Amino acid sequence: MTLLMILQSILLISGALMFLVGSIGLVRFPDTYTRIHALTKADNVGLGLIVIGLIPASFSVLVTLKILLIWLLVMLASALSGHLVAWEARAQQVPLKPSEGESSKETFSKRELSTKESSDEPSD
Amino acid sequence: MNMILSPIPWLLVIPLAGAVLTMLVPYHWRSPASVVGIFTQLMASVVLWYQVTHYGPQFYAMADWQAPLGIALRADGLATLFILMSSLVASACAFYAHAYLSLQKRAHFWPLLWFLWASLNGIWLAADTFNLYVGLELLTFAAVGLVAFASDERSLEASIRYLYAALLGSMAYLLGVALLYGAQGTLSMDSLAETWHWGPTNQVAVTLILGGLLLKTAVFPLHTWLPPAHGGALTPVSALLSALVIKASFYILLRFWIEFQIYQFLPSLSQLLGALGAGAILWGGWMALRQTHLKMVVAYSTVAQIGYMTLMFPLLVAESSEASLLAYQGGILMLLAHAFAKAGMFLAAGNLIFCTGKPDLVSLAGMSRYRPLNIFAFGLAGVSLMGLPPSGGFNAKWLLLQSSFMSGQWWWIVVLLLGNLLSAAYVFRVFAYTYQETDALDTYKRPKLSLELIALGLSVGSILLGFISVWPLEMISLPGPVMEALP
Amino acid sequence: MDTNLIFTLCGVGLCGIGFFGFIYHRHLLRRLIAFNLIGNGTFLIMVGFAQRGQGVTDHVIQALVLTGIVVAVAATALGLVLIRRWFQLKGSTQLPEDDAS
Amino acid sequence: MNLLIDFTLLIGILAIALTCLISRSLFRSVVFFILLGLMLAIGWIRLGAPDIALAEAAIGAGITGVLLLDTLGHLKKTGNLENDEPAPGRKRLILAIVSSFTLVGLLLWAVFNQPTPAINIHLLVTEAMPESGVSHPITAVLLNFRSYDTLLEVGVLVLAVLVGLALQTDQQAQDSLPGLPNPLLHACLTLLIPAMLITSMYLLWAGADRPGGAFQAGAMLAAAFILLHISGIKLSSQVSHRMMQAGLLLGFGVFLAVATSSLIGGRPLLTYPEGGAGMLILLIELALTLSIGLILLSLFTIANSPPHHKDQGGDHGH
Repeated sequence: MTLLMILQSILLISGALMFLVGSIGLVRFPDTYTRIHALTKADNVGLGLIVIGLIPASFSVLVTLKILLIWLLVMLASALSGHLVAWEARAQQVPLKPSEGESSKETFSKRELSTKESSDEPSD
Repeated sequence: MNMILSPIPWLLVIPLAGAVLTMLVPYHWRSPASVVGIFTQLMASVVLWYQVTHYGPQFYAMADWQAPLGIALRADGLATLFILMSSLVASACAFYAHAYLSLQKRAHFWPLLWFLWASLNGIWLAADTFNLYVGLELLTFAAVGLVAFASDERSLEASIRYLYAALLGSMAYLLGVALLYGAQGTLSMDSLAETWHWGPTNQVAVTLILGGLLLKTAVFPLHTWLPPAHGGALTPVSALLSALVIKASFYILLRFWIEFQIYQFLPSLSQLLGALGAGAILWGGWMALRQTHLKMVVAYSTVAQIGYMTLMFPLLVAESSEASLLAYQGGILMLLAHAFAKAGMFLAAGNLIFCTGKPDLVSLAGMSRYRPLNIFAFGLAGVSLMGLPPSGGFNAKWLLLQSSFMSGQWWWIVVLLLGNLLSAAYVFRVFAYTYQETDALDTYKRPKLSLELIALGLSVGSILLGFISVWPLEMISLPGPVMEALP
Repeated sequence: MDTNLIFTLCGVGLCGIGFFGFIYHRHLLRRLIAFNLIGNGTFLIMVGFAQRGQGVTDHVIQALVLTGIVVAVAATALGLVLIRRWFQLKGSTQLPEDDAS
Repeated sequence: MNLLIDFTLLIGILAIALTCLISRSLFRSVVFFILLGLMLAIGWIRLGAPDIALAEAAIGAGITGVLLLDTLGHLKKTGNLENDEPAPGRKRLILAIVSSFTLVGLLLWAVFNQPTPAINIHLLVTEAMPESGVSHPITAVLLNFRSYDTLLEVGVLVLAVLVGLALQTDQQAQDSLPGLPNPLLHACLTLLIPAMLITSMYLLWAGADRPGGAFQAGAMLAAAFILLHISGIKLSSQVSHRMMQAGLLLGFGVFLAVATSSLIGGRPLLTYPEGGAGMLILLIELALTLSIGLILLSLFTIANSPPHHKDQGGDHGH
């Protein structure tokens, strides 16, 4: 177990943890806008950590470049899709927060898993 | 033999090229191009028939790779007979469609027909289980497209039903092929037969394949998709579907059944298939008797006729090779006679509907006086379907009866006779309507003469088959994988 | 227990679930999704089962599955075209219940 | 450790599939279906099939997912999504449960009684590889050993478009999908589209000796086309109808022409001339990539445009 491997493991595990945090946020946050936060931010950090963790394992400039390219493209795509979801949600006037009088528990059960494209879902 | 002279590749290339061309050229060029294609196709079929009868079965290694690595094609007697049959019936339907459809509909009809034809030829010639799957899918898509392009509500509903049934059927077939491959490591039918191993895996595989193909052939009680699809499509399409398309999955079923000698190992399954056939004959006949629309009568008659073909399976018994041979011949003859008779009957029915402008039976009143030629065509096809002598249908049923006697399975005789009564009843019922007279003013349209002649030609063909039955029977008795595997 | 067997079993499960959905549901879109599940299950069985038997990576069956995937997407697209047309004509997402036939 | 991953995938895939089918919300079903495709892609990697993983992610999850989502949007627009969906009856439920359990039982019985295959086809593949003209076995199978299957398969694709076109009676039917007037989207497209085109060409080129090939490349190309289409840049308004149709048929046509040309040399259909296999395979794949891209795009746009079903008349009988 070299130092490098330990470092790699830490990076990979913390990257995976970031994904987990993002996914929990996706499920637990109350409305579309906050969910986009959870997804785009946490996942980008998670992916970044994993990419850095993977680079030492490749030992090849070409592969390293490819991994970095993947990272860049995913960042671009997730930024764009996050923006588009928020844009469309605003256009359809999806409310910002759960309406008054609903406990957070109810909101969760009603809206669980209406993922980022929730604008497409029939409003309940 | 020199490869360039072999008609086998041309039987695939011409229809595929026809499909590409008829999609590319302007609308009014599509029909002339197709007519040229039809004639070359007929020529290629005849050349193949000549070669097979004179030099024996032909084998063809696609891309020059021998099976099991590559895909082999086989043209034995059975395949050649089916190629001839489909060429004749499809040409007749194509000419009918040319006269029947509007220019725009025709423009879409031609490429669909060519794909249909290519897939049929591909299936008749195939000797590879996965290749058969792709062929079946090509056939399904073309057939569904042909049903749907009438673009009214009824045909759309029918095409969706048909698509779902057919997709489920092909998936079951593919699952069976996957299991066979896992068990034996090959897709080629010949090497599968050589290394066949009756374990649980193969039994499940055979069950799945049979189930899928029975669904696609619309064998009772999996037939519910068929009547709306065949009854709701445009007339030339109905004829193509009933005469040829359902035969493709039946043909694969037959090849599996005989070449892998399923009859020998699962005799209870043959009795089950026979029972399904009997159910189809009785139920299909009964339902045909109760329909109020002319084309639905003909469509339910197809359900019943599929039953007769299915009766071949319980009669293929390992104990008596003579009875088996008779059953095999009877079944194939049944299939041929049905192809011609049913195509003729659908086209004749389409003409009658065109005359009256209404699809129901009641409006047929006065037709026997107004369109005697058409009624004659309908009647000739009916004669063959009922199994009256002299017709292809009669000879086929006679062979099946003999086979039942010989193998001591008298119960199928009862079914055959009952079925005959039912078919007679539904054909005569249609006649009864045409002889009625109403006081209503005649507002009939006159169909083109060519439409009537084509229908008559096909019906006459089914009768003629009764006189030349020896010839197709000799054809299928040529040595080949099927003959070798028969008991 | 090896990878091939596990994914073969996964395919068996997918086929079962898909088949259930295909029979149970009447909504045309759901049935199309169910068909795709059966398809995916079949593909898993094809590769897993074959490789389990052969004991090595089997490129032939993998190529066949590629063909199968493309055919399945074509089938799905065809189904969607028909379904949409049906929605437009009838405003319904399912076929009328079968009558006595 | 690897087994742990496999088991996790197994449970995950089955759970997702089940959720996908029993979820009350159709939108959720579709999202779970796409998710299933991505999980399956990982499964394919575990099975040692990176080619299928690529195809599954691009075609199975990607294109199918887009088609399904798009249909959902269409349903929502026409008010069909919230249609009261009567729950299927109890009889249907029992039938479904019994038949699916029967199927699973049969399959399990078959799987656990697998005999040792008598034929090892991979030995034949290894033996024939040097003559195939490529060094990636899957490409060799698809475009040389079993090229006939692939030819028919491309036919199936063309046929699907053909049926769509036949149903769409009005040739110049207007596209119902307006472009998304989002400035950021258009800015990013200038970056994304070239990247996608390059990736597509890379996949095509890689097919000769690595996972990749015409189908994956075509799906990538289609993704680029569809993205352009969604953002309002319609290919169909840039090129004529005839050009479009020629593009759709190009792959099939080139394939068929190459196949037939071997007949003239007196060799079986689809045989490549000695030494020319590699070049011809690349040529076919190039044409196929373009056509598959256009075909998948057309399947998307055909589903999109409303058919004008005023009957054209002149049709007998109906």
